[in-house]
Amino acid sequence: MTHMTKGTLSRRKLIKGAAALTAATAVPTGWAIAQAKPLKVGLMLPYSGTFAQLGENITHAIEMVIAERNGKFGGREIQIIKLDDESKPELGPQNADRMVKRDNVDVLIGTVHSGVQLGIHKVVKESGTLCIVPNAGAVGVTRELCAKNVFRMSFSNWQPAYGMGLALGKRGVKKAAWITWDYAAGAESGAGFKEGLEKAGGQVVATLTLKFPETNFQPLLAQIPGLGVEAVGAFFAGGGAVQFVKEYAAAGIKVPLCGSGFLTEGVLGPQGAAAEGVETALHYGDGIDNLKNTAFRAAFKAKAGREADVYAVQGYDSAQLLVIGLEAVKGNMEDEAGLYKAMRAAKIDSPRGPVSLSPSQDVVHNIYLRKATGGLNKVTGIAAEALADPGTGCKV
Amino acid sequence: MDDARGSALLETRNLCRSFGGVSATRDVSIRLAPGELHAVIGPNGAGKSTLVNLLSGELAPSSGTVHLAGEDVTRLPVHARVKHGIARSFQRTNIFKDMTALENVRLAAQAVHATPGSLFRSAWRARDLVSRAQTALARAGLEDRSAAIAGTLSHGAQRQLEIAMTLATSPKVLLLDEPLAGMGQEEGLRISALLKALSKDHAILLIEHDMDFVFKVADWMTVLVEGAVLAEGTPDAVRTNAAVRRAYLGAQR
Amino acid sequence: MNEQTRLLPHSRLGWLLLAALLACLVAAPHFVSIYHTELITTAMIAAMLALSLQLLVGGTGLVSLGHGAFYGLAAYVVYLISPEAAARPIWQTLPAAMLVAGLAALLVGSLSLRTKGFFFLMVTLAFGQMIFFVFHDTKLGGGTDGAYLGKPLIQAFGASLDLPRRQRPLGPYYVALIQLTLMYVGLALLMRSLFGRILEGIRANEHRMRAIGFDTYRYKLTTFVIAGMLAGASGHMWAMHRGFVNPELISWHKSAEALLMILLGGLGSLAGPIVGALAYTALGEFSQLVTERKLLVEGLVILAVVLVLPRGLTGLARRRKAAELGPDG
Amino acid sequence: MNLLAQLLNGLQYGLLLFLIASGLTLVFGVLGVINLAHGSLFMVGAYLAYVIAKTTGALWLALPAGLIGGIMLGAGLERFLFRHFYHREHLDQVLLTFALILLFEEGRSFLLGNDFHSVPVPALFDFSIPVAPGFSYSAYRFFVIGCCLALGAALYLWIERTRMGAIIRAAAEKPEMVDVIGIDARRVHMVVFAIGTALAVIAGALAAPLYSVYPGIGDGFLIISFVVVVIGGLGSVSGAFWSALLIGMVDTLGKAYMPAVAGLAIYVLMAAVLLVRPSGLFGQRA
Repeated sequence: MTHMTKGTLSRRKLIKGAAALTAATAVPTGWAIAQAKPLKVGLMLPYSGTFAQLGENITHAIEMVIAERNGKFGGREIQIIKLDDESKPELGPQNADRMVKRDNVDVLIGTVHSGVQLGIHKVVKESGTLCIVPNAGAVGVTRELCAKNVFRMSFSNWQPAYGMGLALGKRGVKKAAWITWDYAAGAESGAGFKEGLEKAGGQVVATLTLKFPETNFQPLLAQIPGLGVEAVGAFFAGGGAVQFVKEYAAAGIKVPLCGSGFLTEGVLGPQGAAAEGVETALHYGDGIDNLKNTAFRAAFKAKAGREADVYAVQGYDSAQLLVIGLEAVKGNMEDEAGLYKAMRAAKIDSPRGPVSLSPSQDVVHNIYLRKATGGLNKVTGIAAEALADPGTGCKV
Repeated sequence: MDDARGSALLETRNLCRSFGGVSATRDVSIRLAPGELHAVIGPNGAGKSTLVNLLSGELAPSSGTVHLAGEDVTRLPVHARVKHGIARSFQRTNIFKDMTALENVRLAAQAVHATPGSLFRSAWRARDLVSRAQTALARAGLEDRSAAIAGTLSHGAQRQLEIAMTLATSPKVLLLDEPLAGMGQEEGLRISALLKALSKDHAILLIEHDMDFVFKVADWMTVLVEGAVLAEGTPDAVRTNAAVRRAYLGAQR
Repeated sequence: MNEQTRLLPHSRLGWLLLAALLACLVAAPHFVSIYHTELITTAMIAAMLALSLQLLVGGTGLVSLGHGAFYGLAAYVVYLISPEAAARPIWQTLPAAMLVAGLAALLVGSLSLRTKGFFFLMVTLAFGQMIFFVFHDTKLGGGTDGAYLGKPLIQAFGASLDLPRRQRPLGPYYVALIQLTLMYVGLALLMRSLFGRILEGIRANEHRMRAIGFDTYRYKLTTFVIAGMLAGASGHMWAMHRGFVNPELISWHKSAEALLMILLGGLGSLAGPIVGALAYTALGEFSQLVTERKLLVEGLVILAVVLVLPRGLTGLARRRKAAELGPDG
Repeated sequence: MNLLAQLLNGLQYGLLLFLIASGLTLVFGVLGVINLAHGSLFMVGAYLAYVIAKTTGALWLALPAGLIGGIMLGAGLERFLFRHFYHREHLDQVLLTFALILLFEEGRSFLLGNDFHSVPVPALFDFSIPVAPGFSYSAYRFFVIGCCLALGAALYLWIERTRMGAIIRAAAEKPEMVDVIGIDARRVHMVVFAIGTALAVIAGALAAPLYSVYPGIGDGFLIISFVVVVIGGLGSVSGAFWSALLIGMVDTLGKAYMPAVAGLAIYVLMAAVLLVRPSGLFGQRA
């Protein structure tokens, strides 16, 4: 649904008034009219359902960037239009249509859910609307389906798991198992884990899966002792991750558990002691010691009233990327070539460390190795530096 | 005795049916000759309706067989038996209440007489079926009520409609389950006249509680008690049968 | 007056209203925005799904909760047979989608029609979910995330509808409108035929139909397959229109939604599902604008319809007419 | 080697399914209504356990609360909604209960939000018992097995040994019976619906620590319960018991040993049963 926070609404009224004033005093050229109009930034994110908090954190971070720049990117007023995509893939294309065709947004920032992302992708590829992905990790978006107007500032599912596999291999692990939900994100992570481990001389000897989003892990866990592996890698997220980590501990399995960072991201509280010592890899973590991160976390807490997380960072960087593009073309969205060129070349000083873009317009960043200790995902090192998704099959 | 009645059109051999552990039909062997009006009587719970259901195919027997004109139809489902010429009416009026009387009967005619190729023709153009239906309605004495909605007909007329529906399928055998149920005197007379007329060209198996009526119209009678055949014969023979008097008639009167 | 077909308008006024609806739909794209044009296309596709289900529910008295599966399956067929980054002509995709949906309906129907009542509901639901899981849990169609078609252009005999970008939504719009109209006319003719009379008989009293000699199972199965194929045509159009497939298209909620459209529009007419689908889409769009709690609105509307308006919107019109004409109208 | 663990999993899963399916089959059989919102009742139980564990820290309270709350919820639903739908068409029942699903989900979202929550295992059972080399089985799962068996036994005694049980058995076999018993009918209806609801709610409460609580948790269980009822036969509680165990085993062993086809296994099983016995393995009538 389209709803605005009170702040944006009043700002919008002001802008309207300003535009009317301009129109009354002079007869502007077409370009000037476009400049006078605010730039519509559509936020198509989950504001209800399981992923609501992710959507809210991303939104807070984007609003932070807008506030930092006094409401203007490249000289253009920014007008935010929000739409709750409910994380319902079947509504994805229609909701994206609402943004692009009904509300005529200039930029679409969205979304969290990979299935919904595909729907957005379909619509923006046809309309040519600039789209920045603040979370969804579906690899296709920057691989075979990539488009010149679609950029991703979050991660690809492949990246964190690749980092984890690589780190295990370097440590000398020869045989590992992979366990996940049987859906695209699980499979894409699994591919990353396998590649990373194989690169360092190890091998994935078994892949165990269960239906998404089922939580009946017992039939899978019971198989692990018989596999003879030195490590178990996993990809689960949210409540599934809570349940899995707890059951893994309860089953008394001796093989160490590790995984893509989402296994312990934002869920360490409910996982409690069961998560202690679980190693994961992700592009963010607790204790990244740089000035940018410290400032960001403080500002986020002041605005949102809670600690920043990886999703907030992704939202923050998405908006930063938009700033870079718009400043390069001075707010003129018509200059597509200039806009995309500047965005592709962007070097961002992110709370997560240095960030740039790959040729397939996917984010390039460090993948950190973390260990769950006392309720925090403590960064213990870098699993893969400046890691880019292979971007297989992308021809931008 | 069988020879005297000619060859059987409908015949059961050692028909049995039980529900759970309870036998509702025990070893029933009856014969129904062409042109015969054969009444089955018995006290409540004697298994009369079960027998009709076994004959029409609504129930499958536990053992035993049903033959129609020498052919074993035991395994045939209800609708296939209709096509072989067994039609039935129901004890509790069972019609399409929201349709016209004509449409009720036309549907019955359609079941047996429509060719598969005509299925997708407009129903209003199927003149042959309509005229068959009108004939059956007329035979049952309802020719002037054909446009009435069936549910609005009087009880008696609805019973007549039941019979018209069975007639429209051009049956050889009619199984009539208490056609007089709930009827007034006058309506009853109409139906009994109709049955007599029908028995000229159909074999009729009749279940009826009204003893005066049964003894008046039946050519042959079978007495069921507790699912088994107690006696059979002409009405006169049955009337004088001591076992029947003891078990049934005596108890009734 | 004698032989009225139950699901069709009973008066000249009814037919006139239908014609007016058609005229509105023909003219609509010239008066509304691109966005709303596409929205109406979506509504018409939903109307096709509801209409195909009406053949079972209103026509034959079979309440299926697995009907959405044939719709979604057909959409997936379009995805699976479309080569990457190219379009297949509609005279290939449409029959293929309908054929596969029909075969699935044959399989599901032949088993589930062995049961009645609640069992039929549960079995159709379970088989529908089975088809859902096939696409949800395997890589066949992109798994849980779904997949999208490279180029879902409506194309026939080498000539594709190559409209300028602004007018591109008009292609699917009119193709959907034509299909919807054809489906209505086809079903109207079907209900008027001898076959339709059998369905009406089964709906009214299946037991009696068997007793007068109809092999009702065969007719129900035929109807189930026809309805499945028509649902397939609807799903095909969805794929063409949105160019995107997702397992949610198959889930039983889709069937429940279609049932709701039927109930909303009116159980007793073929036009009901169409009116219901348009109303339901409008309701969704409206509740999206006014509240975050869309499910609440939906749930309350369903409750209201079930409790207060059991004959639906078209039933409302009919009731008024009956009141004007007196008890015999 | 791991077979024992897998059999335990199958048993525990099957017994939980039985609690849900037995309520469904009773309500179908005796009241003649289809309740799609039965899964939502399970969800209510799961969230009830979550709330109780969170506020009081004493999860065991969820059992008596589930029983009492379930009975009250069921009686209320019967009295104010379902009672008016016994003689309505299936379509109306389907949509009424579908609307209930939406309202339950919205209510849950309104009261408790949409997050996934894990529910801690009660401290008393928070230990594991080794059942295979390198693999332990949570004591709580044994507790769940015990609870389900106890409830099943109570249900069995109620249906087999009491007067109302006799009425219920008769009604499930011959629905006309319900009208014949007259004055008692209303009470029987309400009691059956309340018990069915309570069983689903308790099942949800028991399941919460095992599966966590999340939006739509009831949906998956609802569909599987349908399969259980279809295979078990309408209105047959003992049928539901054996069929639930069968499904639990087939599903669990399938997942463990043939993961590629496990998702379809129970549906294939259902298709096979329908082919051979359309009225279910233990059913009286179609």
